[in-house]
Amino acid sequence: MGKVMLEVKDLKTKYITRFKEDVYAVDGVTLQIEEGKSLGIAGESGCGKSTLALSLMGYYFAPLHYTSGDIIIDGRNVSTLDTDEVRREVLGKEIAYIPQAAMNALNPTQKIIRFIEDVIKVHKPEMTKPEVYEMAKERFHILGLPEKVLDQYAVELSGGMKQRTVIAISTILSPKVLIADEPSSALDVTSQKMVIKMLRDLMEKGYIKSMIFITHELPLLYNVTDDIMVMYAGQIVERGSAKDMVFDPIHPYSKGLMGSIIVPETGTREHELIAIPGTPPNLKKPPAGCRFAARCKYATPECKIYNMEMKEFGEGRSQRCRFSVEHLREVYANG
Amino acid sequence: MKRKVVLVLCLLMTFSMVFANGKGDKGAKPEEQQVAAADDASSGTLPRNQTLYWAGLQWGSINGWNVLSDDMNNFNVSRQAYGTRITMFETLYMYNFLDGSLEPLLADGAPQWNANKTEVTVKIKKAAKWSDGTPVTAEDVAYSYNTGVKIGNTSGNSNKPYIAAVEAKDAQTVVIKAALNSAGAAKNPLMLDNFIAVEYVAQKAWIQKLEARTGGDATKMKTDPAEDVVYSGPYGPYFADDQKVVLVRNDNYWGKDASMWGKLPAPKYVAHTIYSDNAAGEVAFKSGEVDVSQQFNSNVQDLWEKDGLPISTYMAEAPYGICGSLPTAYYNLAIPGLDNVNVRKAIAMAVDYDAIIANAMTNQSPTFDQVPRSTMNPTPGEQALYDQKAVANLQWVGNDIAGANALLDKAGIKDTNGDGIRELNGKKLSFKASCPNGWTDWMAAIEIVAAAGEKIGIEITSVFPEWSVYQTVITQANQTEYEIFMMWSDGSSPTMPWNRVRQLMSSEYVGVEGNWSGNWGQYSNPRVDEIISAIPATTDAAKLRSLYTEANKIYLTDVPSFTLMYRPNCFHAVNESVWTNYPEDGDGQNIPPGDLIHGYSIAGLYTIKTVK
Amino acid sequence: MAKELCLSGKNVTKVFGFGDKKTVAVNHVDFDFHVGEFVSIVGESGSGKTTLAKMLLGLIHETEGEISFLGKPREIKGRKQKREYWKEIQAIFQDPFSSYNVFHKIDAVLLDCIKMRGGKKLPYEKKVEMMTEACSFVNLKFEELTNKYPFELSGGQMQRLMIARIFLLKPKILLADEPTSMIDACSRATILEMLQNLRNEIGMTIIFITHDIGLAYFISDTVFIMEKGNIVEYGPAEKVILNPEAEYTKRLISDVPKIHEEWDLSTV
Amino acid sequence: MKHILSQVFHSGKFVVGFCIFMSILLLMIFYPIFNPGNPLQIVSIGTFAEPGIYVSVYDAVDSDMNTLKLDEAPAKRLDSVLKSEDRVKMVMWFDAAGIPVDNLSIHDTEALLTLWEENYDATIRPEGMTKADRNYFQRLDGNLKKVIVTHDKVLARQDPSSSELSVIRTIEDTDYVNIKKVANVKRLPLGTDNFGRDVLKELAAAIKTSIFIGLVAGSIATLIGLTFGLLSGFIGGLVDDFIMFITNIFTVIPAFVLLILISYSIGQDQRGPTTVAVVIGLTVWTWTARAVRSQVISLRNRDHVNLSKLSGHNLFLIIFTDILPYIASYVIMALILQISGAILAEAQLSLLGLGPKTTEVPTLGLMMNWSMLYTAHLNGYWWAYFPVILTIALISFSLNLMNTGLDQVFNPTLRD
Repeated sequence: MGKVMLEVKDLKTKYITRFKEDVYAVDGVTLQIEEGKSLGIAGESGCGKSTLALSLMGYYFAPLHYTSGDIIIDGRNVSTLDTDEVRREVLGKEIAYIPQAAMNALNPTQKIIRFIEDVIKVHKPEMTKPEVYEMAKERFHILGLPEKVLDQYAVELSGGMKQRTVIAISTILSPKVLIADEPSSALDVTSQKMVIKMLRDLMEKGYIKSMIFITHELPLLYNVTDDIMVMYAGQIVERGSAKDMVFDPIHPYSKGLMGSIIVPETGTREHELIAIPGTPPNLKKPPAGCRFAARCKYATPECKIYNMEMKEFGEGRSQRCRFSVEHLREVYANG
Repeated sequence: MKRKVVLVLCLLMTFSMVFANGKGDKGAKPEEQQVAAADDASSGTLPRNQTLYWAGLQWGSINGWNVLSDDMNNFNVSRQAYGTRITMFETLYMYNFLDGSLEPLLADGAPQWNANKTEVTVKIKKAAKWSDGTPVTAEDVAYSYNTGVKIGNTSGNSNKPYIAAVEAKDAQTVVIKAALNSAGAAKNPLMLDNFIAVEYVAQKAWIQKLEARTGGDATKMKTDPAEDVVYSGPYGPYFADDQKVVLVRNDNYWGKDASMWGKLPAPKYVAHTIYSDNAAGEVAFKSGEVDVSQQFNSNVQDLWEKDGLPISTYMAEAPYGICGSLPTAYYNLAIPGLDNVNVRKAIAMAVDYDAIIANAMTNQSPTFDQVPRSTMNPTPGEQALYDQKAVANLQWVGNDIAGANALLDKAGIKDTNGDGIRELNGKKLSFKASCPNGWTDWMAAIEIVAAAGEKIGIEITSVFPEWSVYQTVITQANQTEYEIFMMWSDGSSPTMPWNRVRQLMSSEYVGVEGNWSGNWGQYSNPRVDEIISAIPATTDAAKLRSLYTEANKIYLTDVPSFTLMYRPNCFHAVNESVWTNYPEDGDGQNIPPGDLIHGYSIAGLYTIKTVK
Repeated sequence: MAKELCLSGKNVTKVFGFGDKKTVAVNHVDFDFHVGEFVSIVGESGSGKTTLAKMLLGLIHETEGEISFLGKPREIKGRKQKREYWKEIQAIFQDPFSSYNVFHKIDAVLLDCIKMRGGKKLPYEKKVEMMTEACSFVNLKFEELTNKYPFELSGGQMQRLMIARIFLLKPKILLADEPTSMIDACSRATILEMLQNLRNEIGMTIIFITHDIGLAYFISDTVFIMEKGNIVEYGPAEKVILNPEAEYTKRLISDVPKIHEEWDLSTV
Repeated sequence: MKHILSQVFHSGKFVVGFCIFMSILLLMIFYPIFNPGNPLQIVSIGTFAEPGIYVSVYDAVDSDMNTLKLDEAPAKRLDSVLKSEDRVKMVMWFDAAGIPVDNLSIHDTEALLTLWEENYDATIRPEGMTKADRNYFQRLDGNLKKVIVTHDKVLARQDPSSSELSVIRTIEDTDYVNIKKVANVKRLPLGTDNFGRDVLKELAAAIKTSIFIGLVAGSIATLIGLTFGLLSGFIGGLVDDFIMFITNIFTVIPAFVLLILISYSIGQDQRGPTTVAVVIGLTVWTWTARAVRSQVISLRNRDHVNLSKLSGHNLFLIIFTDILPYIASYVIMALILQISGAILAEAQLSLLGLGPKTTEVPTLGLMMNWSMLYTAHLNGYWWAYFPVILTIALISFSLNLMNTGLDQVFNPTLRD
């Protein structure tokens, strides 16, 4: 077991709406990532994936509020720091975050190198401009980005190039954890592939020590991350290695999710799609018992009463359903 | 140009009013600043206690000093019937509108008429000198007149029909010969009196210089700014721009001779700051930057009673001044309905003149109760010229709704269709009453006329066209656009009240295009014309009185127009912050309240003193 | 499945703008769609697939070329002709949230369809019956939906209701423009299943526009691949996806992550 | 609809704006009911009567009188004409007239008045005293004479034919009249204006006219803007180009300048409130047109519009059911702004003398215009213009506040 880069213990965060109602978007998430590993988070929209990503940074601003739990990055608990300290000491250096539409965040009137200078200025004020340029040039070279990009303006770049540039800028300080929230979903498939390759390179070359990758596209997750974690209604329902999760999902929700995978390869047409009826519950008033019970076709009345914790059941695997793994496997086998 | 300035100022004022959000005097800020700026720019050097400032006489910058011109727009060289302004150029006599008398100025002693009143001889004072030191001679008088006639300026044009010649008998003697009518009598001897009282005397040598310079071209002579002008008055040009006009005292002025004033006038400088509008002038007057104001200050008594300012008027009580003109509403007699005398009289009777006087004039006019309506000024001199008792039953004081209704009912002018408006010959009586836009006192008067109509079943709506439009319409002979409309009458002058009777009723103006003189309603009555031609030649007082009485009887019977208020010749309010001892009612000096500049009122310049 | 032609196009072209700003969105494409066929048009954004769809729907006019409907050149100049044409071709759009007039109740959408099918004068009970049937076709309960506003529904429900609308209208052709791209994977299956039901039970021709080549492969009989306004390859799904000929198709397939096969990242 | 309304009334800004506007409306509606009659009726002779309660003296002397023995009455009476600055000035007069004033305290009223009575002579013209000062002392003397002599006042009636006076009653300094017993008491909460009209009554009527002008102008502007915006945005193409060309022309020419020019050329006798409203409406629609157009363009591509087309709905049905409801909130907000803008425009125009024909109806601008022409702002007749300015400001403020409130409700991006 490698060094734990990121450890999250029972993290709870909530949104407070305009009408002063609480929305429990992240409700007791516990996870850890070791050095050199990547973790994928899957789930429907509205399950709290993106909120989790935001919460993990330890950087809270309205309407998102921290409730309880710890976020420990390489041994340092950042959840107790105030916003200013987080911005100064954690963001960019310890943890980097790439949101969905990151590429649109680039100010079109500035050259790319200026953004890098800005990032460095905060954390390494001693570096001179030529030094920064040298360092950026080297990093871009290694990541397969053309050097000339540094002297270009954001508007001159294509969408895929912009996204890759943003990732390169965000990771210029080699953060310990990279959180990528759907970094490629707005791109065409070719650009998407390039972004993924770049993330892989960053991991392999050790520029980032660990990564959390969030997407609703399961085939992508399968190809990018070591482990996959499925989230439902603000909670984790199952965790395991990517391969296990895709081919042997245990929790009925994971089962449904994996059953909806469609890829252009032999066998797809014969494969039967699994549909999950209904919608995720309203997190203003999360249901008692299993949160998935209302949509689960295997649920019994008891499911709606008993709330289960995560149970480990194999090498690095755990899940939340109150039924046993064997029972579930049997049920699935019988259709 | 002035309109634009007014517009801009209005906007400024709106903003200041809206944003200052409160105190009334805050709205005055822009003007105050403007005044301050003007002071800094041009005359920070004028010592305040040696300078007399006016307001309300000069709008816009001057065009020059040419006394022969009509459009110098210069308050120092312009002619006013009730007393020509004589700070710089002088007349033979000074007219005193208080009593109608003539005081000699350049002239020596009273004018000498010949027996049959066809010519008048005037002696020139020996002491009278031009600013270049040469004496003023009879030749100057004759040459000034002849040049006026030759180049056709207002002076020449208006006197030409009545004056046959102005001749210099010798250096000190000038004879003015009247034009004669077929009977061999003077056409109008009043015009000779007028001539010697209001026409300027210019230096012959200077006129000749001007002729040489312009080649005798009439237009050029009339437009020359005359920087090199020679004058006989106590003041000469000192400074002029678009902010201010300043004259400086000529300390060699001939008038310090014992035969005239015996001393120099008190102020070293006389100045007129050019204000953008009345409000600006009023602010300056209140703050003591102006000594003599010719502006209409509504509720002038507030200035001392409420604001406690050292301001006074000629009289301490209302009407505060001497009224000498009759702003009058004319009926357009070409309009069906208004050709009916009962309608005319009924409207005139129904109007609430007290409201007009209180409102439009803020009581700076005697009421028609105090001075019954006639063609006469409210001055005792003119009032004595007709028999009030003989016309008393014709005079109305106004606001007589019952009387007006009864008159209309009796005449059979009734509301037949029940819409509240009377009909005459099947046509409903509906008229438009108008006066120029922005002339607030007149506008208020017209509003009150309109309100009166409503009470007697005659629809009168008010319309306020711009002056530029208004003046072109009313001076047309056959206009039908304005039905009831206001115009002025001339102020006091030696030709009054004869000339006023003429302005109100003479048929000589009927059908005249570009009529600026009078009778805009196109009234015509042969008997009145006879009276008008008879009055000037009449010397017998009793005869004259009967003629005036008859004219008034006709005027009050036919009601071709109706006077809405009395109005001063000029407004005259003084601020005693710097100067005091201004002429006042009952001080025994007989100096008229003519802003110390018009005719004999200039005598006031010799009596004022600085405040200790 | 040699069937009669349903919709076909020859030289269909759409040009936007003039002069310098001229862009050819659809560039002289030919196609034949048959009755009862499930056709996918696959392309990335900017490939002209949506423009082609709008032309097929008659919402925009083609710049050049000819579209034939049921073997005859399509005549949709006048309003009446358009109305007739739209009885035969209907659409489902990408974004269910923008497909509804938020000011109208759900009933209005369905009643409108009944009216369009000439059922305006039917008694209300009959209409309810029809609506209930349509709803049950998409696994929705009309009693739960009636008198509700669209924003009270989830995206999946809205999209299903759109299909219910199609069920009521029963057009010959359904053009589905990325109907699942805004929907979560779990609900996607339901939508796809219902589209298949429409084809299988009513015999509708379905033209399915998508950027997801996997989805196209999964669901359709015939696949058209579009690149920059051109149709670069078409044919039966099995053939096009498993044995692509066009370079573009090959690249597209190789760029998509898979689960059984290795995803080769070295090709970029 | 209910939902929207309740949301709207949850917005604090809207509620404040609404309350202000409603109170103005209430004033407009109810004041004329309590105080009926022609708002343009001239009630006072003379300009600018001060705000206050006016008691008819004519009736008061005929009313039942009560005798009140109030010790402070004489002192009050005296104080009303003899202020401390008057006392100082009196001493100044004594000084100027050479009257010895040794040991005279200005607080010793009795001594002061005695000395004054003994010595004051209006005919004396002390050296260096201005006329204004002499007038002042004459007025003071007159006032003092009125109050220091406490003889009864005699009320007499004059026989019109013989001019003889017959005494009706005597009035003592202890006579009081209950204001309720006086037949004629006129309340003028805001005094009178330059014409002598009741300002508050006129204001209530002016608000009505101004709001009418606002509504008409706003409706016209909104109607034109909406029509143009809808056509331009929905039809597009050449129609769009043409309409936008016209809109741009109108945008480039400043609306107010255009307004001035049009108003000027119409001529005053044609300018009623309706004409002015129409003119204002015709010049300020561009903003609505542009806003609507951009909204419609983004709506035009929404799928529900396409779907509506596919359902065979015609253009007008689509515009009315699928476009208009979506932009209704914008249009209402634009309308509110237009109304407030039109009211301001009327005020500005009238202030320049280009407003509606005077004196048939009062408008807020005309009231300002008249008080300005009569230099009310220079002479401290605040009641003639300040309430008008305040009203204009409040109307405009409340409408804008309501608009901001609506904006918060309808435009979620502004929500916090």
